Amino acid sequence: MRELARWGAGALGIAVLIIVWELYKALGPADGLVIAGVRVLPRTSDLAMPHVWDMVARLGEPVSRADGAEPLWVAVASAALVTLGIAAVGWLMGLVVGLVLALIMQRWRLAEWGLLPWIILSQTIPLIAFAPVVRSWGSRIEIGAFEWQDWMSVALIASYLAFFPIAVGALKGLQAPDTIHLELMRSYAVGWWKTLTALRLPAAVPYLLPALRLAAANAVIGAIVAEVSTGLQGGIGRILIQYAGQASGDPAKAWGPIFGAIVLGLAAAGSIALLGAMLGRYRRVEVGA
Amino acid sequence: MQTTRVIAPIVVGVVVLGAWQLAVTFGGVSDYLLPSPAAILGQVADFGDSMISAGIITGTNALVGLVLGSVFGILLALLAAATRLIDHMAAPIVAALAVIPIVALAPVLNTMFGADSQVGRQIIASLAVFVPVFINTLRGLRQTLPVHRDLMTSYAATPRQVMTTVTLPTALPFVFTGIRIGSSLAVISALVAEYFGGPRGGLGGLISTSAASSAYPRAWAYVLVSIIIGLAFYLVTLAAERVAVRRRL
Amino acid sequence: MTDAVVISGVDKTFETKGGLVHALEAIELTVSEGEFVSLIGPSGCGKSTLMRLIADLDQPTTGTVQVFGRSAREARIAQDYGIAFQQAGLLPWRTVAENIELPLSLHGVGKAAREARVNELVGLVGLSDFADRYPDQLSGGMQQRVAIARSLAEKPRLLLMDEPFGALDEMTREHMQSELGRICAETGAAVVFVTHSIPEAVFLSDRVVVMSPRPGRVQQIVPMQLAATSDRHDDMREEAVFFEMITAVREALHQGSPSMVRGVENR
Amino acid sequence: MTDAVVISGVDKTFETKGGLVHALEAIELTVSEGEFVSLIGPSGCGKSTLMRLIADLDQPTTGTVQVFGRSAREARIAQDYGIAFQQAGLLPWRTVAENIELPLSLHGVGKAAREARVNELVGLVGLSDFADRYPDQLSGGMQQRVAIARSLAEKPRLLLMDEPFGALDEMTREHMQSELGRICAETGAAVVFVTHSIPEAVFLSDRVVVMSPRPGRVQQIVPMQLAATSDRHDDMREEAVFFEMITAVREALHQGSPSMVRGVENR
Amino acid sequence: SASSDDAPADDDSLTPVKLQLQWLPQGQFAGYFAALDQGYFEEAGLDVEIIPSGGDIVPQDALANGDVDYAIAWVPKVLGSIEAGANVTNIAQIFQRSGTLQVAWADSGIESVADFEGKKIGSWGFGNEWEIFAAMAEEGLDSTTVEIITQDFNMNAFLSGDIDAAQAMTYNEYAQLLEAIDPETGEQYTEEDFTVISYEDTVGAMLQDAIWADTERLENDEEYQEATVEFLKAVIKGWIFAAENPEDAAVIVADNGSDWGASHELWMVNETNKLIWPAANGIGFIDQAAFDATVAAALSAKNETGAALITEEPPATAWTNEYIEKALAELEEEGIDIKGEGFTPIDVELLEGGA
Ligand SMILES: Nc1ncnc2c1ncn2[C@@H]1O[C@H](COP(=O)(O)OP(=O)(O)OP(=O)(O)O)[C@@H](O)[C@H]1O
Ligand SMILES: Nc1ncnc2c1ncn2[C@@H]1O[C@H](COP(=O)(O)OP(=O)(O)OP(=O)(O)O)[C@@H](O)[C@H]1O
Ligand SMILES: Cc1ncc(C[n+]2csc(CCO)c2C)c(N)n1
Ligand SMILES: [Mg+2]
Ligand SMILES: [Mg+2]
Repeated sequence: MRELARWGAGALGIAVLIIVWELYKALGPADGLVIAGVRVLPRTSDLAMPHVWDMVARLGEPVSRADGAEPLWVAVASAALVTLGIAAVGWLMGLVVGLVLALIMQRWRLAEWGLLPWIILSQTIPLIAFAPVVRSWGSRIEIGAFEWQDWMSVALIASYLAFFPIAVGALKGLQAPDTIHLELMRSYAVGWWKTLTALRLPAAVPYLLPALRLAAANAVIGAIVAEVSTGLQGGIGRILIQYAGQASGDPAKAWGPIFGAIVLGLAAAGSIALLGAMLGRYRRVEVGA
Repeated sequence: MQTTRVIAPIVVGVVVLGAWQLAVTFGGVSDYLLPSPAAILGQVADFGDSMISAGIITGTNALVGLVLGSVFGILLALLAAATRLIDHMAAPIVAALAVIPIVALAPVLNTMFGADSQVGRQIIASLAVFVPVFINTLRGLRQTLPVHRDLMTSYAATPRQVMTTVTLPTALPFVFTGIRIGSSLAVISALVAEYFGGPRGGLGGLISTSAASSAYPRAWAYVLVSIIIGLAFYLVTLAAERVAVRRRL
Repeated sequence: MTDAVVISGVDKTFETKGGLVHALEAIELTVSEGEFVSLIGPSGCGKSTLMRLIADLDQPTTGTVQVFGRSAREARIAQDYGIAFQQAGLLPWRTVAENIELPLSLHGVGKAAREARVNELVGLVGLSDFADRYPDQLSGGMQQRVAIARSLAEKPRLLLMDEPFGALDEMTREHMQSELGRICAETGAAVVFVTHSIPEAVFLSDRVVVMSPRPGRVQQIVPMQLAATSDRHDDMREEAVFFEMITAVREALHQGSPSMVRGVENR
Repeated sequence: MTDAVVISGVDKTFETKGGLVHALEAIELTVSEGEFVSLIGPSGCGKSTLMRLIADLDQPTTGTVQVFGRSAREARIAQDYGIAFQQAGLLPWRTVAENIELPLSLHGVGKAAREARVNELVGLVGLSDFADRYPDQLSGGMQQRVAIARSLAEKPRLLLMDEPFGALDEMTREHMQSELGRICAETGAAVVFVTHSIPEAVFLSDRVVVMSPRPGRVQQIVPMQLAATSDRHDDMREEAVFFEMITAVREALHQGSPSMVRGVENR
Repeated sequence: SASSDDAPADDDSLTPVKLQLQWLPQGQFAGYFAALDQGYFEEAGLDVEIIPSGGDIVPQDALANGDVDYAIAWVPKVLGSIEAGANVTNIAQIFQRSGTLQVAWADSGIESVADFEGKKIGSWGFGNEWEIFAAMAEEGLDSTTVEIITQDFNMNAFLSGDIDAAQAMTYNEYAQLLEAIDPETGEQYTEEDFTVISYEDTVGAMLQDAIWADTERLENDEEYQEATVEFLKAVIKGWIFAAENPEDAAVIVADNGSDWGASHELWMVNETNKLIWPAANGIGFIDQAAFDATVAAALSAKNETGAALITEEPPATAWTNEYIEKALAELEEEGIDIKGEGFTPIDVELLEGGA
């Protein structure tokens, strides 16, 4: 019941957003509100703000007028699935890298001091600056039957955004056990490894879950940006720029992949909730993200 | 101990940069794709003026975004903390904002607010800042200890007094955590938004322009400037957070 | 002379997810002016709840609570009482002096008057040298003293204290008890004091109210046959009459819960 | 028969930002097998530090600590002792049974043997019906009992307990003391028990070691003239000899810190 | 694909070749996709993989780094890369003319580059802006007197009035304008609504889509030399196919992942054909005068940071007609028309939204 009210309120929030959009579009000045040369409120033209119903209706219409063209939403959905797959790989890579870094930093204080500032700094480098480098280096990798695929570059770039919250969150989590628990382990005369598996990892779960959720959202964002950046076909990043290119003649179409990207991000982040449900016993004491 | 803490990252940095420089100078890694640190610094020197002016343009956008995003994040969090309905209504919208990539929004906002102004980019930066500030502020506003709340009730304090004496000071460190997280996001977002149109002269545009004609040392020099600005934003907000945590108001 | 607190026919039930919780039942209790009354009883028996009703931090389901002849709500708004909890509940961003003057500044007392009162109070609780410290620079006992000074700031005629020494170690605790006895004697305030400690209740009180396990009822009221509160000092703790009183309260308590069944005490 | 613990000439200093902290000085103490010894003293006098030295959680600056004839380190690695702290320190993601078997599974004890031992232990601490609960579903007293069961899991001949009942309310505490007395009698383990509570120390101990304020020294060792630990029961708390022993320990304590100066107790 | 029946069956005998495009698949690259689809590459003994690019992929870098064997890129951008150290050579100048326009509203009064002064002029950046700077330099204009605004992927900035004149390719963005609806009339815009400045008519004109190869391999790698000639022959045949069958070519491009509407795609192929055909010296032949003009413009233009695209003449290895001449000669022998003198573009009607 309370859950239902929550969803209801959420729906109401979206409804309000739609109403504000349409009301502003109907009543707002065509060229937006310009104060002292700065446009503080947007234009209301169909080009800038398509009607909500046009955006939704466009989803149901075919991508192009070619024979047998699939509906826009199908195109968006299948592109989203491609991106989801790539993002999932990126997320996994980020998970491995993040966990390994966190373990190293937990194990050696000096490593924490030496690495953590750089890990934080790494996130101030814009992705697009090194997307071509990644693709180029990747394309030279060929080990036996394994040949680097372009989507792997995208996954690698996605992992660059994904590893960060995991490294930081996992480190915090691994350092979370109380002294009393650590001393208990010492009193049992067990080493670092057993302390890790019996104590540190389980204790890290409540810190790890929000980090994994953030990483999932980041992986999707990173994958989309990398798709745009490297021009990978098939994913949502690709149709994002493609439809944006068509926005002058078909403004509503460009919103399709935007909605797709949002749903994709929510789905990725939401799937971590599932993981969280499976790890319920480790979350009996919950911590903030 | 304190000195090790400062020296350790510097050592790591020097080792990595040194290895990088050596790899390029002697190791057969082509200077073409991965320019050496020396080459990058050389470009910083050669294009100092344009680095500064580009840094100012992008930095200003980021700063405006940081301020706008923080203000709106805090205000909406105050509303959401006060009214459960607003909280629940905002939830899906905030969740969507948290996962939406800049590349998706940039073209749309440019059309809405005009490609000849910085407003679209500033809004993108503020959206990036809004999410962590809102989430953290809202969490902070809920941290008020029951004992403090009881105390205020026992003083028959007005809602306004409760807000200023207990609720806000308790939330303050959380607000600053949000702003700190938002600070480097603001710089990145403002920069990335430049890839998708608008006035030229910012770091993002110059990175892409340089890269397009393979002037990679110059492109990385602009990246370096962006890192410095991002770091500056981070450190300033971190300092503000430290002060806030220590003394709150 | 009106009584400090008159509780009559009070029942309190909480609605929770697990159903109704009957916390208090048919409470009748009067606290005279200047009297020190302790509430003691097993965990979960409703001591805190009862104190919160007096403070108007919660309202009874049935029955009435009167404080100095008016309703609890009016008394709260009139600032008839001062209150202190188990956690000191100091605002960490305020100094000792600023914490103590908190109620005064909330109620618009002028700066000069505030300063004078704070000076008096830090002296009273023996923290004159610590007025400019922040709470995290104080020991637990010192923090609790600040909280007590704060509860005294507006010279209330009634003090409500919910296990104020619960978080302190036993030796600090004994020391604080003596201090509190002295302070109460000096201010002449009535006190409703919640505690788990029998010696503490005995040492401080004029009367000890022993409550039964949930639903909390007044099981027995044990009057203390000791010197006037103001005359009690540490040596008394080794006197035979002290031990007698302890035994009396102990027995009253155990009478309510004859067999403490293993593993089922309330949290 | 070797003694359980032999401490000789132990000094302990800590290096801190504020300079050297002299925590323990010239400690000499022997605990016989099966003996129950309590450490009592003002906050910060080094009780926990001393216990941590025995447990090899920290090392003395000078002097030696022997446990059952070997070094503290060897004793720890040989799992000669069980330990319990003020906080129960249960792992929240493990059930009661899983918490109790933690040391066993860490040391590679087989599943069947583990189950049998856990069964015994939950029975011993009276939690048979709660084996599958998680710690957050238990009251503080029940959690502490789980911690005690855990400390007993490997049948240690020495139990180290640092204020294990410090976080409990007085009534639960009394109850737990009785339980602990019974369990110790059943297992025959020697116990080093840190506490702040004089009645607790008196009720449980064969000998009470009273320590002086920092730097912690052994001020006086008070032998308890009471029935054997195994024979003590709740009624004893109302007996005259109990109060006498309390007074004896109180006086030993106050002798060490004649004037508790206001506002300077250690945190 | 359509006619691979008669192609050599044995896949292993084919030489693998990677071709890097400079943008997403679209009509601009119709000839390459046609060559692939029609089996011309296979006939030439090549197994060609066409690699599209995105926002940040620089085709000549992919080539210089050895990621690919050939790349399509605009000459001026590559000149910059060559100065930065890329060792690549232009082996075929497919587009003989510049397709860049600057489009203004008909009533804006902007009729020539000189009129840019004080105006907001759109450009894509990404190295596509050099023609503008070069043309402006001739008129004594630079970024201090003209405000340059980066356009994004569409023409909305122009349609909304944010910029006074937009950069547009004849084959793409100009069509986007003609497909858009004029909110005042409810109808599509027409050519009369705009004034169009073609950079081909200015000194800023620079050579555009060319095929680039790895200089070092051209010098040392005999197989690569042979493959290059074969590759060029197949590409030429592809472009001839596109010239003769624009409708089919448009469909082929669409099948290869282009998502434009049919009319827009056809327009693109048709306009691209116009930039290639007729080819006075044969398709792909590099006209030294045109190349020198491009170099001269690249030396003169300075962007807003004061950086010039290049500071010195490119090395002689920057271009060679050796391979295209060979390819053209062999094809001519087969009786194929390599100049397209009779080429006539078709008329394409752009539908709303390019549908
Ligand atoms: N806000 C509330 N909502 C629901 N139940 C409550 C609430 N406050 C108290 N209770 C329940 O009422 C009963 C009495 O609680 P109360 O806190 O007054 O006990 P107490 O005697 O102070 O216990 P303790 O000694 O542990 O402090 C308990 O069972 C408690 O769980
Ligand atoms: N790791 C440490 N580093 C520095 N000083 C320490 C450390 N551990 C303990 N001390 C200091 O040593 C002294 C003794 O501490 P200890 O914890 O043993 O006291 P205690 O008797 O257990 O006190 P309490 O009753 O408060 O638990 C204190 O002054 C304490 O501050
Ligand atoms: C990020 C980005 N890069 C280039 C263009 C422009 N553009 C698209 S196709 C084409 C011709 C060359 O292929 C040009 C110049 C753009 N709109 N966005
Ligand atoms: Mg209570
Ligand atoms: Mg201790």
